[in-house]
Amino acid sequence: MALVEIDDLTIAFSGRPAVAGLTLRIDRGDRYGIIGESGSGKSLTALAIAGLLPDSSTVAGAVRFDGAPLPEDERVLARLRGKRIGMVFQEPMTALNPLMTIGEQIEEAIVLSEVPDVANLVVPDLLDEVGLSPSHVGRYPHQLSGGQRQRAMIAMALASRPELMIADEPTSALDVITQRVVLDLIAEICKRRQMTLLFISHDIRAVATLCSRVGVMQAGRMVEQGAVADVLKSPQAAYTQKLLAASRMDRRPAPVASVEEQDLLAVMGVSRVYAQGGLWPWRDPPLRAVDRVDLTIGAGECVALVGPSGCGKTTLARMIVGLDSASEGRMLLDGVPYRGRDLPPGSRAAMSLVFQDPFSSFDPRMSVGTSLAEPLHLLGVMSREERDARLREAVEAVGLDASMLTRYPHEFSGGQRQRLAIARALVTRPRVVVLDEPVSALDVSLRGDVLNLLARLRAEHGLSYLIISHDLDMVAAMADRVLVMEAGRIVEEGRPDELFARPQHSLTQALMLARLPDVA
Amino acid sequence: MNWQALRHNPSLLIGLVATLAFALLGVVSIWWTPYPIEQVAIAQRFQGPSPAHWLGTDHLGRDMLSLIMSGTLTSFVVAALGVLIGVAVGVPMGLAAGAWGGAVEWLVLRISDLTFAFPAVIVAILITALAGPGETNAIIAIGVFNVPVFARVARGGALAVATQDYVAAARLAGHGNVSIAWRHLLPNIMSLLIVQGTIQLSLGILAEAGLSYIGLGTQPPATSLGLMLRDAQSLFLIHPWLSVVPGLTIVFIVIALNLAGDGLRDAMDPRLRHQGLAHGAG
Amino acid sequence: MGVPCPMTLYLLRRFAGFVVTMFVAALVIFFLLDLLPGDPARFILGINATPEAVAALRAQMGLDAPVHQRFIQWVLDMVRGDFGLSHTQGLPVAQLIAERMAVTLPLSIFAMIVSVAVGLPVGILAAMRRGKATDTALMILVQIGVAIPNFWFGMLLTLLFSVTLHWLPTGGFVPWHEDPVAALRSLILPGLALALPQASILARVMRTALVDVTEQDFIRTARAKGLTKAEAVWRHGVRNAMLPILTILGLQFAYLIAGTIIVENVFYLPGLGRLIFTAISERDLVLVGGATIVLVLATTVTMLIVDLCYALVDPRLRGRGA
Amino acid sequence: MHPRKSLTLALAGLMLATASALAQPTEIRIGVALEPPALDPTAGAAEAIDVVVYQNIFEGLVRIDQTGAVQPGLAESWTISQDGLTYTFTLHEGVTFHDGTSFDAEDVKFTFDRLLAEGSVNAQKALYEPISDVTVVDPTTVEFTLSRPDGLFLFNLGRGDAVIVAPESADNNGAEPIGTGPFAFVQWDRGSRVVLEQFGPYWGDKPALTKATYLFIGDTATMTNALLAGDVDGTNNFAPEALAVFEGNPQFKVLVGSTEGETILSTNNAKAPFDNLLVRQAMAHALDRQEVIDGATYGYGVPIGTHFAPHHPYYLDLTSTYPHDVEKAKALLAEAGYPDGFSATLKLPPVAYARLSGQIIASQFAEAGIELELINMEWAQWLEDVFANKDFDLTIISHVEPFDIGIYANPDYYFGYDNAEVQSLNDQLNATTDEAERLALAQQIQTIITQDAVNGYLFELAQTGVWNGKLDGMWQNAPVEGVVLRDIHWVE
Repeated sequence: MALVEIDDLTIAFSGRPAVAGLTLRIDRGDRYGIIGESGSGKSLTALAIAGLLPDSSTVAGAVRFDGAPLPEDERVLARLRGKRIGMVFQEPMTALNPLMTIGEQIEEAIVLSEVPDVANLVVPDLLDEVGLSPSHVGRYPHQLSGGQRQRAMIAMALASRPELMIADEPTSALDVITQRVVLDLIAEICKRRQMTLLFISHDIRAVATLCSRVGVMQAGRMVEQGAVADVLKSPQAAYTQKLLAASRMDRRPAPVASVEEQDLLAVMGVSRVYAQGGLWPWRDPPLRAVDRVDLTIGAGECVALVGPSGCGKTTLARMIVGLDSASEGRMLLDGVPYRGRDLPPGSRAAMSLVFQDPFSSFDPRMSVGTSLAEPLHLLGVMSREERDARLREAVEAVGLDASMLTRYPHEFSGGQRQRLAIARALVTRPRVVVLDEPVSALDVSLRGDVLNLLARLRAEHGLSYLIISHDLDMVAAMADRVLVMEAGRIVEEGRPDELFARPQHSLTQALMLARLPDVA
Repeated sequence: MNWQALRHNPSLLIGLVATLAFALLGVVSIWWTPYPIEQVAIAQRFQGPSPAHWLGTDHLGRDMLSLIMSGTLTSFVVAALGVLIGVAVGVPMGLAAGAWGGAVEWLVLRISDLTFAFPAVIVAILITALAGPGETNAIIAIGVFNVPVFARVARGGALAVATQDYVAAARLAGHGNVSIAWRHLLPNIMSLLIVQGTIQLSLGILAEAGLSYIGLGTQPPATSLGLMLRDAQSLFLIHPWLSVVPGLTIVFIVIALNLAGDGLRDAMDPRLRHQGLAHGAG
Repeated sequence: MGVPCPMTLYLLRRFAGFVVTMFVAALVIFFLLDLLPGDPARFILGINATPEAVAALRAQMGLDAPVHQRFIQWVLDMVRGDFGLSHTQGLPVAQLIAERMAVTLPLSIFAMIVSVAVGLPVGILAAMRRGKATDTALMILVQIGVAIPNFWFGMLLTLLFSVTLHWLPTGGFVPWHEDPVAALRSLILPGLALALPQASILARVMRTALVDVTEQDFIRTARAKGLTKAEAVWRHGVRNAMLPILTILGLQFAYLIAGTIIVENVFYLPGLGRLIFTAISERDLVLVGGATIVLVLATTVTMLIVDLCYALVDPRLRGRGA
Repeated sequence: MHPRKSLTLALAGLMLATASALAQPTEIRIGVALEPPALDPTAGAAEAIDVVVYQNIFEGLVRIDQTGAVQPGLAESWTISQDGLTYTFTLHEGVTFHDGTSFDAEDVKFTFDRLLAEGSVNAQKALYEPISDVTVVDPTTVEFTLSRPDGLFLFNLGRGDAVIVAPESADNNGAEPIGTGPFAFVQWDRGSRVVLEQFGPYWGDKPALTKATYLFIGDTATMTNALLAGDVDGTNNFAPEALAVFEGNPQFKVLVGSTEGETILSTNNAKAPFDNLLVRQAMAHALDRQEVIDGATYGYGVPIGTHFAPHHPYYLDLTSTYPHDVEKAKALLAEAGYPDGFSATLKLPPVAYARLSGQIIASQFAEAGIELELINMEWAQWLEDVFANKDFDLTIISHVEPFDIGIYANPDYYFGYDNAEVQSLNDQLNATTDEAERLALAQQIQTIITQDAVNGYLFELAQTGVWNGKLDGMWQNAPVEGVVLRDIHWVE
């Protein structure tokens, strides 16, 4: 029997449809996954089921919950939501009221659900169910980690013993290991409570792990739906096929040029220490964000640095590129010693950085050409012709047209921007490029292209890469050598195939375990 | 911001048009007013509106329309220069705080605390005692009041911008703090500053009126809207018109500026609504 | 994180900043006053006084000591609570300031209460009815409220309530100990005149803050829990929207304490602002200096209190220590 | 209506009725524009002090009456020696100060010794400089010896600067004045009001009022409202521009009287081009006195052509010496070597008549080719710049001292007029007590200074009081500064 039925749903904003002609049916006990990229309308669909669409939207079509259309009266609708639907959102930090304790917020949900239990008996039970301890009752959201916050969100959603749980990208703000734990928790609870699940994600593998049925959305339309096994095995829609292809990370061909013997970059005993304790610095030991790290990158080599969030890999990368200075130790770039910010301009030209987020890495008030030309400043005075030639070379290398240089960042898509970011990294003809999560902010379908581009550039220009990432599959596809980092130290090192086949260190093992299985 | 935004935002349109109209009225008075405003003609005083004097004449027989034109100019100029001082001093302070952080930021915050701790009227009184009354006082007093406002707005904006990757990219490209502040921070907080500037301009007009009203601002034979109110105040029961005209002019100008400011904020960047008016208390 | 009591650290840091600000303020005030043209002694004695009489009075007022010596003495005395004797009135400055504070402080508090009592509900109502006729009407009123000069508004109030209706006095002030009711009555009109623009600003900020908060994720969470939009905004939104309001309240209160001079003139109230105003025209520098320091102190303390309130209201600050 | 409620209402009505019945006839609230900085008239020049205390709290040996004549005060009678150098006063008996201490000749001696002492801070010390000795003959007799005859001596004794103070209380008079007058000081709410109450043991006739409150209202509009709302019962000097509100209103009485304030366009005679008689004459012709009077005083000022009060018997009407004539002014300027006119500054103190006159005069002078830059100043700065340092071209000020033509004989005075003839005439005037001779001398001086166009003579400041229609006994004129409560009373 259908718990949720959506019939020809269209959601439009000022005349432009964001969801068009969507029909969907979720049976009781189903675990239904919706896959789609950003802007595909998948979250709006979820909100429509709960009657939470923004006031500015115009809605056509029918949404029926348990056979009845959603109530017109706002109060009745709200109470229905409270009693029968539980919701978990993507960003647990902003989804929780920062001024109320976790206990108060869960209790409110219990009161609203009108379940005749005594609240203070239930709150600890709920916390226990999601794997939090009773001591968390009095904590404020900011005092919890991301995973704990998401657990609290789930506890809140469970308070009313809902028939339907809607989870909108519940794990995409979490790190790999936590992500897996939360997914497992949701799966387990659904099984135990016989709860219907609507799971929304851009990650095809997460959906495959969790769901029994799947719908694929693209640009507001449902392009394909069916049982997970069927869809993944024999995708019908071209878009689904593309998504599936993109989720497979094949080993990019190693560069033709062999790795030279000499180290291009050497990091020697580098630490970054932050004083703690403010007025009484002696009371607390300093925090060693990076702790005596040694590493080398040979010319033409691709080295990956993996680790959970907060392990110090970004701090290390910032010191290597010269955005921050080491407290101890030093580095050598092509024989030039430096501690970080003191990296001389000439050497800076030999190294560049590609940022994670293509949206914030370009100044919106500057034409792309101006932004791209910024690093040329490092090479001293340059004639206009030479400058233009350099820019054209860089832009064409990433497969874009030089005529685009006069445009502004907002005129480009995310994938194009990341290409431009790579072009900027190449404009000084560097030897080392540091890539900080180069594809994780991109839609899945674009990731493959960008990785291919990176592999090609490496081969053509003999570049060395240092990739910072938590994505083991991507690392396995790109890197010659992998370093695993935990709490500021490098705990394991090796070739990716060997390392991932036989992880030694507990962290590497945990990372491997958290890895979602490949689809198909 | 473009014409499209203007069409969808009637209050912005009204605000901008009205502000420009008043500003134009003031600017015209530099070259031309119906009658010279210094020209006293006691025999002609307290005339109601007539074809010769559209808004009548004041207690010295001067043409009210000419006075309103000239007064509007003074009020605008005083408020604008006050805002300019605030921008010229406050924005570099805020940018420096955002770009350098640490001790510089601490210093900037302390300086802005300090300037904020001196209320505008007190500053005006002290300056008046020091240098005699006049527009300059009002300008400096309003300027001093604006310095911490712009310092804080610029710092807030700069801190938000400074976390963006493009700033790190500029650092990698070898740009120092000054260059980053100039190339990246300033252009990106510009809309914030324009919106805040509009709001401060309207507050400046009110402040000028208040200061002139207690005799600390504009001095005759020049005039300003506040001074006209002051001159007319004791005659309110006999010749209410003399007070109503400049009073309503102030009200209209301030409303126009506020509408323009709100409209600009909505049109430029919805995110700005967080910061706007945060310093509107004065 | 690390420090046992981040609150203490925060308080200490904040307090240190406060002391520095006050010291620099004292320095600025003193040297500014020292630069003032006009001889206090000559002012007191008027145009026909003999030079000997003027010199005698200068010596009597202690104006002949070196500058730095007078500054150090002044600061030390103030730290001990001794603000000196007024040149013109021969009374302790502390007493004169205290007398004026008995007007300015209640007036500011009254205006504050009115502006909160009017501004916040108007802002909340407008935010809840966002885009509807009520919102538009309220926001038009608020625009006018912001735009009317408060002294002009005060004048109009007097014309209506005092001259025409005879309900309230036109101004003046009856001391509290004499007749508290009359004292309160004499603060009503000036309080309203002061409160109008403040209430309007507050209403605007409240509306904006609430509209912003309404778009936050946790409001959606609250609705998902089963609250209607209005309930969610009321239970979760208002408290969060109060954070920016707190800053505005602090600024407004600081402004009210200092900025009442103009309205004090309209209602001839014996407030602190007018004290400074007359004292400086009489070149009673001891009094000006003391009163200005007190005003600066009031502003700075208000901001300090706001920051502390922030730390109390917002658990994020409590936990992190600023 | 509930019986209880109606009872309450009735009671309230009764209370109101009694309150008004009691309050109306013997109490008064007077609005005054300026608050005195302190209340000791012997240690400050501010007119505001005298407004509150003169003849109310403090009394002198003699007092000035409404006409400016000298009347017995604490001295019931006096004799003057033939040579005019010895004055012997007989004091009233049974006079006490408000603090209960008694008044006798010793207090008189103390008062003048203090006034004339080395470190004295009396603003008008110079006026009493002819006194060489004060001797106590017996407790009710005191003898003054002068170093030279002084025709104004008795008048000066009647001024606020020469009121009698007691050694016990003199030092505190600024904050808590203790005098012998019909009203005793009760309290001073600074910034707001001073309250006086009738002094029971007063030695003379009891005044009609039992209580007087002075309210300090600086703003004309506010004063207007306070008068209209009945918050104050009257004010001694109301801004002329708003008088129209009260004229013709039967509830109010508008009293227009004279003061001793000769308002002049003070000219720095020591400075070029004003040291040139032709320039000064040109300025006198450029001036349209009537327009200034109409514009600045709304017609209430009385035109003067010289530095003398028009109501004084010695006054000479010289207003037509230099009639308004722009062409003549231009011609004179050309003759003086300024065919294109010149520019000068006009420094204005913070009083309405000066600021308004300044604007009007600037406009008039502009027609004759003289560009005036208006510089508005505070009192303190004006006193320093103009008065003490003589750093000015022109200024507008009212000289409120009675009979102060002697300032033209002082070459060090701020306007820098140095004329030996005037100086010698003034010495003769000071030395003689013969009325006819004095009249002739005074008029001679008036003529000379007018001919010399030393200053621009504008108008005699009017005193424009507004009072409740049921009040009577207020001084219409102000021969000395002060609001004398003695005769004020309510009438039905």
